Amino acid sequence: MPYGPHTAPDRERMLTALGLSSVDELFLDIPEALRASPLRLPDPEPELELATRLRGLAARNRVDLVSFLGAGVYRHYTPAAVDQMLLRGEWYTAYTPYQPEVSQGTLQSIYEYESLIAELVGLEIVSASHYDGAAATAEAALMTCRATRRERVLVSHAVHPHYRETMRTYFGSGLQLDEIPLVAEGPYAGTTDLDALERLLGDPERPVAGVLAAQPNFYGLLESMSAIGALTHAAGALFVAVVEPVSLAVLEPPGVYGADIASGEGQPLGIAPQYGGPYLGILACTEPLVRQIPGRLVGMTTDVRGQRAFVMTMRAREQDIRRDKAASNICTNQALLALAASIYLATIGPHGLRDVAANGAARASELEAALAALGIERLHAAPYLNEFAIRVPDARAVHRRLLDRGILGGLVLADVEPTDPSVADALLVCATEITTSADIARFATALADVLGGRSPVTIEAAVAIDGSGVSTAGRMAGR
Amino acid sequence: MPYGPHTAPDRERMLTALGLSSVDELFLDIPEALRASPLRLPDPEPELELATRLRGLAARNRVDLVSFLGAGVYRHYTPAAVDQMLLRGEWYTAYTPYQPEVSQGTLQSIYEYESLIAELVGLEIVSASHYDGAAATAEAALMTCRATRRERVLVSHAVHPHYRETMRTYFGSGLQLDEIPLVAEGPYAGTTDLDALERLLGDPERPVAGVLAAQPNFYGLLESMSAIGALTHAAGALFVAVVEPVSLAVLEPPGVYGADIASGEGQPLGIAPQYGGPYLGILACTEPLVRQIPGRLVGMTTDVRGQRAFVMTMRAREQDIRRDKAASNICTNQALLALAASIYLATIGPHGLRDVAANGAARASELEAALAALGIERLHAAPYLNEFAIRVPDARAVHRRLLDRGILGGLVLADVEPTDPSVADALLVCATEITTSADIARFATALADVLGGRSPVTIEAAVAIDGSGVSTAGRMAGR
Amino acid sequence: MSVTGPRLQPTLFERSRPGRGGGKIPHPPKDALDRIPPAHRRSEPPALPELNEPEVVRHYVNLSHLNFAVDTGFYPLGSCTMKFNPKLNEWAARLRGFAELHPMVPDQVAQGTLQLLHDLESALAEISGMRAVTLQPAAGAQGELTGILMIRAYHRSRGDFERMDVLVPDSSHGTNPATASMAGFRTITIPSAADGGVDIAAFTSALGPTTAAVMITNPSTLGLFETRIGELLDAVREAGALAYMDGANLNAILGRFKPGEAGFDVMHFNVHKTFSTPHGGGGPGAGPVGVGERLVPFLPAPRVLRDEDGSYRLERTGERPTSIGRLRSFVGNTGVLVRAYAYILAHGATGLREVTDDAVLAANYLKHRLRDAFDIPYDRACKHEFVASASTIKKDTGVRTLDIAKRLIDFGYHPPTIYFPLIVDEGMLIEPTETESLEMLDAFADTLIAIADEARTDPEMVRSAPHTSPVGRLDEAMAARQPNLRWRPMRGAEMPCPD
Amino acid sequence: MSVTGPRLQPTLFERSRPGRGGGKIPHPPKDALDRIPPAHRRSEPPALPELNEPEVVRHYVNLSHLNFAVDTGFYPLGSCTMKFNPKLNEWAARLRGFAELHPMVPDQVAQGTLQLLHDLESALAEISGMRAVTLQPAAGAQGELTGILMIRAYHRSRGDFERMDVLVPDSSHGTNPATASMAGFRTITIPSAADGGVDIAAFTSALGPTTAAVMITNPSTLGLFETRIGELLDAVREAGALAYMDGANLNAILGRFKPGEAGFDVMHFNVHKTFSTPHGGGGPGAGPVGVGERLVPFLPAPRVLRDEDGSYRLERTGERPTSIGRLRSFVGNTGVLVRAYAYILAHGATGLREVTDDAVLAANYLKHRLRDAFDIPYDRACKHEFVASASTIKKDTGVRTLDIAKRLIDFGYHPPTIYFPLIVDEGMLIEPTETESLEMLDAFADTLIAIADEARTDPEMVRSAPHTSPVGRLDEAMAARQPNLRWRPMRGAEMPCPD
Ligand SMILES: Cc1ncc(COP(=O)(O)O)c(C=O)c1O
Ligand SMILES: Cc1ncc(COP(=O)(O)O)c(C=O)c1O
Repeated sequence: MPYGPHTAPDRERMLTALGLSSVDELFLDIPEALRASPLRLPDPEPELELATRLRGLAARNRVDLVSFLGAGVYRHYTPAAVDQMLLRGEWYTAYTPYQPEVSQGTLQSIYEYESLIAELVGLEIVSASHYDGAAATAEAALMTCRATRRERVLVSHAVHPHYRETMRTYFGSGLQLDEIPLVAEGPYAGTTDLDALERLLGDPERPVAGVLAAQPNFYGLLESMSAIGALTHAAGALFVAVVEPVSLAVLEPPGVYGADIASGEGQPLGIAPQYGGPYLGILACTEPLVRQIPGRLVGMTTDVRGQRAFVMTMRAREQDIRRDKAASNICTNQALLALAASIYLATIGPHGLRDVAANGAARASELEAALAALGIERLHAAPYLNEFAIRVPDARAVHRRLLDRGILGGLVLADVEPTDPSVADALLVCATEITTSADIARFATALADVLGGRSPVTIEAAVAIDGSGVSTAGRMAGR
Repeated sequence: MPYGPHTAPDRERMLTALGLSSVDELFLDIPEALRASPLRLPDPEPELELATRLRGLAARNRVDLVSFLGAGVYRHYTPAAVDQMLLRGEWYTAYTPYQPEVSQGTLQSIYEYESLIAELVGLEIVSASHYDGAAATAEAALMTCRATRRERVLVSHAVHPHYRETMRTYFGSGLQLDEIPLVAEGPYAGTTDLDALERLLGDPERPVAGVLAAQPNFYGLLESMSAIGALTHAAGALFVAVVEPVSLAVLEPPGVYGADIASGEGQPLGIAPQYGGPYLGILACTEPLVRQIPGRLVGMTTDVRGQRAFVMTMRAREQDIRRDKAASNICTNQALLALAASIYLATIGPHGLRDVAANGAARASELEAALAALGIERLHAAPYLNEFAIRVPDARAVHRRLLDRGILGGLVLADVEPTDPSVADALLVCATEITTSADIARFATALADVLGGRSPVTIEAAVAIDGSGVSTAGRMAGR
Repeated sequence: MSVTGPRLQPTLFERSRPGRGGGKIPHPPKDALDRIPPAHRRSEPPALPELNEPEVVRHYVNLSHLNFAVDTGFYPLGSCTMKFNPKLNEWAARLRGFAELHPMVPDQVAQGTLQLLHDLESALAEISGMRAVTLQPAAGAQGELTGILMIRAYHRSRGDFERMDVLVPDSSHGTNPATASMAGFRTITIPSAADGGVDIAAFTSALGPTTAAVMITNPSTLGLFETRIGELLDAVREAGALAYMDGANLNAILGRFKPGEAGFDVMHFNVHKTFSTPHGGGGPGAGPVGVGERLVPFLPAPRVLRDEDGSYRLERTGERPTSIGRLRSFVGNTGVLVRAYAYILAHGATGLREVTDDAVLAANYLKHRLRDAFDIPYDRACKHEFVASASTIKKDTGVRTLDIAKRLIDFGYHPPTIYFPLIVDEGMLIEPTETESLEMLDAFADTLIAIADEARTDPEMVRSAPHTSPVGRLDEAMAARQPNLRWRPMRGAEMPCPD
Repeated sequence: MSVTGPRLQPTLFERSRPGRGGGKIPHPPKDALDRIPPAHRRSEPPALPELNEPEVVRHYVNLSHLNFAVDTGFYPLGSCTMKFNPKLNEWAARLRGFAELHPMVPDQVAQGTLQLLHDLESALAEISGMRAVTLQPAAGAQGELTGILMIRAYHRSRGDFERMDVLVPDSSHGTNPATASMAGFRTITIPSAADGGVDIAAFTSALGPTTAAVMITNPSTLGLFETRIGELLDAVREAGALAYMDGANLNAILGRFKPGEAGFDVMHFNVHKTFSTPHGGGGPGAGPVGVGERLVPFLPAPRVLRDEDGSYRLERTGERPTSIGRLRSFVGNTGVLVRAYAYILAHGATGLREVTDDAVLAANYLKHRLRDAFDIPYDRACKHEFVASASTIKKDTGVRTLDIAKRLIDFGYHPPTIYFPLIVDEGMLIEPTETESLEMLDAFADTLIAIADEARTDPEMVRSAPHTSPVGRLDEAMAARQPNLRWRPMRGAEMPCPD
């Protein structure tokens, strides 16, 4: 056993103390007929071989592409300090902080996480933490039902498709979920259809518990969140804003535009893409909803010595106390990722976070201009922050041919919305602070090439802009 | 300033307290005529840009070659735990452990380092630590002069050329250094010439303080260390063994074959090649020489509370106390690398270290056989551990052409010994536990190709042996 | 400044000074945000703390010193399997090829990770004796939800809409009933028999045409193997219900019992227990679910598939309409799964079985060492953990299990899980795991025995423990009564900031 | 178990158990060593400890908790420049391209590192005003040796074999005279003047035709800029000697004073002070040396060269016969130099000057805060550090600087450097560096002042400090009298192993 301490004499000593001759005797309680067939797995692999194997597998993934893919997961620069703090063994393999006397490090860090996210979203109560943005959003939807004792939730079609699918799964228990369609044409195309929303809210037979909309939405567009909120509240429902945390450095926060609940994906806060997780489900709400919010809450208190200290609190909402009456079944969460997000925010600071968001916006403008010069237009007209859809004939084939040229040309929207004709010929592209002008030039050049046009900038010129010879792909860590 | 805490108001407050209006006033003691011209350096670089630049530079180094290069620096597998323990901030930017009450971590780790190396070399006293193998060997030579009050040292020509050059530099002060030639022909070719040694020792006018020989020597060959030691001691001189620490898992240690002093390069003990440093100079000696050994010594003692504790000791040898009478000028050393070596040894254990050495030996045999199948013979006949020289016509050109094929075919001996005709057509090649059969097959194939012969193994077959698709190059860390 | 003992730390907010920090991100062009309509813009920047890197580092290094962790000491927290967290796994998960891979790339870009996931599914299937495995659930509880939703879908697919009950033993973990509720089922609690197993009579009489599933934790949360498991499973099958196994305690049966072979229809793994991956202060984890033949069609989407040509791919949107859908975005907590894969390969077949053997041996040894000083409510061979009780001690001295747990802190140990499962009076659930040495087990036993003695000789010392931790017992009532759940500038006396 | 305070640890050897560990390296073929003649084989394996990974991790994590470090608190250790160690630099040095590069590869394989080294040489030349720089020396002391050997070679190259004296001020660091001896020179010590500068009369009268070099530390080890440096250098030049500047205190003069411009012939950098790289418990460091025109031919080999075509290469063996040769193997402590390069680029011209300004401002501020409570022997504007003295306190109370230093430990601070330079009675050399906040400077000053008070009110409390550290004051006499410099199995009572 590669990590076990027991030597043969150790085992012998324990068996002797127990009066046994073999460890098999400790398994006699397994009915003979039900004992396991032999494990068909390979022999133990020494670390040298295993490390080689793992490095080989990692090398089979292509992470050196010039990428314009976002779609809910964003590639940002993580300062080196973040992972070095996170790698400290004192954080690891420490389960729930059941014993606050010896868990103040984790407990204070969770309290700080709650406080940091509260500042970002402008809401009072933050739970720490949920599995990811999709699961947190599904929990938010369930919260609205519990709080209003209604059973129907409306979700904008422009909420991330994975989140909508997840909600559908979670709603399998009998609650109802309806989608709010999007405006089809004109300056608001691609955003939530307010008229449709009003109609959906108006059905007296089927009162609505909550309304969910995303800011920016899945297509990168900015929604009229206050208008959605006003309609929602007028119908006695709760308003859930699905947010992207980095954007909140510059965008109006949910607390200001009247959201009752905010949910979202915390991955952009210093967490690597990792092909899908572990990420960080953000969930926050107003004070009156505090008894409805699922997940862990840590509060400040004092100890018997009169010192300030931190402790898990309001646990009566949780499954280990309430069992089948609990607010959710969540137990293990993503605490280490909440810590990562906190370290990231502490390291980068408010100005740094603003710069991250603003650089993304600036690069996205640059990208839009470079594509426009090729005659490639946006699919929508509404304002966006750092991500937008473009109309590209035969998008899937173009995407594939870009890949051959080392470029990840965003997301083929038809892959996630195969039945939606409005996105049949579209790519969703994004820029962040790690996108370089050279990356944009390479994208434009390759796209021109693929589309049979001419390149507006040569690759040589492009590389000169950056100088380092390292593309976006090399700009994520510090990790 | 990227790491500074001072805000403008902070600076203002300090200046006000000092009654100053500008920080410039604190530099009025620099004579006006001698004040610096402006610094012509670029603007501060944000971490994102700097990380990109550094990654770009690192990427310009080619570390994915299949390598057979050793020559004093060896590529081993370092378990992942080693670097993760080493990266802990508590070890870093802590200078000399002047205050033992708050430095027990470092002090105990140094004591353990001394103990671990003492076990390996079989000598009592280990100093912690020296700059590298070359500097430690030069210090060893100087020690023999101090201890014997003689001024002449003999060094085998088969000690690493860099070490011999370093000794020559350190001996600039007036001491004499003579080289012991090697046996030119026959079964002992490439090892220290014992007859020549005896003659050199025999000059009554020029008594010898110390004799240095390496085991394995620079050509990978095993020397008759006890015979060298016996001749040395007969002449009243001290015997210095220059050793490679991993080999000591399987080779007779200096303490057993009668060396008075051992020196060597600690890099193979879990330290990355890093293009030359920081490494770890090992220096050890017998008990009677303890007052002559330069560098730090940590001993065990007790504190006022009766607890066991560790402290720097016998400091009267060191420059900060003895000034111009000190054993050496060494002050800053390589303590963090001594720690790395200790963690490596603790992690890998005695059996692991033996396996490292034995795997290297096995792979080297395999390499010898594969080359012999191509008709390429060793340059020498004496036994070796895991490194040996081969005779290759036009070695430099062959080496270059191997490089074009992604293979680092060892060291061109003529590059380091340009005036020695005996190594004019030779490559020094090495294998370690990270060398794979696939690497060897690729080497043989490429060499056959370069030499215009036929390949004994196809590349396809070779890769299949390893299976991972990762060559030696991917097998070093864990780091 | 932990060398003179860990010190309480000010919050990030209290450390903040306006104007500090910077140097990480290039400044954007001045007009970067001009495009964004003012109505969408934030008027005030978020009041995040401003710190420089040295202060951030000191903050988190010093905070970390306030934690007990497996890397610093023995952590016998029952039911949590606090085994050692191999350092190779942390290295592996950080390899650029794994870490920087975006989850929505085309399959051909992600062949390394897809192959790893596919191989891991096979390994988990082999370990559990199940037919297929999904890696999607983020934790055990989400795995339970996945399993129960599949069971629901199964019954519905057969036109059976009557089955609304889920049976769970009273010793079960809280996630079991909570999951049943979340999926819209009614929970029926089954009492335990005197020997700690499920009460078979109560069980069979609760089974019926409205039973959708039974959820059995095996070994149970008491650390006991369910010896009547064959009978139980027969009864379930007969009733037309499905059998869910809560596999959180898998560490006790690797290579010894395969739930799929025994007849369970579905189970979840707690990867972050059995396969060591870190659950830092509460997570992350991963809760893969294995299913028998009947539930395969209902597995969450997307599955990881291996094509004829040996390449790997994810199921496409809508490819398998019988699926219950997705439980989360993307394919799973891949970073956690990389660690689990490394763990399984490092051990291999023999190593995994040794894990179980050593974990069970250590638990039985420790139980044996404690039998004179404490009550052992279920005194038969345990599996990887066991319950001890301070019932007698409390009767004799008034010292409770809580006090004993706190007192352990003074001696450098993390307390066991206490008052769980709820059915044991003054219980403590002790799980040593297989990565603790015999020296450590003995030292821990000696200490617990000494504390039991101390409870008799100096009960106040135990009742007022811990004495050496950075904070003493907390005022939890105040925390709940006047919740302070986020930082606000506060007046000195009210809640003073440690310097 | 440091959460209840750091605990002393058994040694690795005491933790060892035969048969523990393994799993890292594949087993070699049985016949792997058959080729090695028995005479060369080790008969007994080395008695290294046998541990498993979890124990190794606990050992080093817990040991690390016994250290004071910049990452945990304020470390005003004068002359050591204990500034913050940027985490980016640790990341950078570990990039595979840097870390795994063998030092004897052909130049074309190492272009990235060679370019970095070349650019770093240029930056150091610009900072120092020197003509050329070698990166080879491993530390300051080796830099000194390099410089002095070049000076020697210079005089000899001119046929001047008479110059055997090296002049050093009495406040100089011990490495200066030790280096002179190592290079075969005679050290002549020059007293300090009352203002802390070199006594100019003593200096000029010692200068003469046998003077090879003077070694001046500027700012001096008292933290004072040598105001008469112009005169001194003129005198040196006149005497035909060369001027060596010990640049260990460069942090005080970045962008303010360039030794090369002022007329120094040679200087070393303490990269591990000025440019932040970690000197963990004693190293590693790097001691590059800058030289003026006259010494360029003698620089150690190999230098890093840039060829016409823009590629980089190392000098070939024997390419420049005037070189003093090599001081070590390979090209330098490259891993340290990568960190220094990152540090310099992160700061740029403005940032480096700010480093100095802030370091000097902080030192003067702290001196000002302490002036009433302590003696300030040289009370003029200091540079990056200053000497305070407990001379008066000792006279009044018997409490010594050593006691005050130890008492600081109880309050969570690392003591300053004490009794250095040797010429100050009861001196403590305090260097705050530029990375400590004003809050920290004030808190430290308050504490030192409080200790000065305490020395008068409760001297025994100070004299018996530290009280809260894991060990108290040590028996250093015993350590020297009965040296125990390596572990041997020992009897319990003799030197007990902490549990
Ligand atoms: C028996 C049992 N079942 C289920 C769970 C829930 O698993 P998770 O915490 O990963 O959601 C746990 C762990 O906490 C457990 O111990
Ligand atoms: C003034 C002075 N000179 C020289 C040195 C020697 O430098 P190093 O310790 O790097 O050898 C030091 C540092 O210790 C120093 O402070």
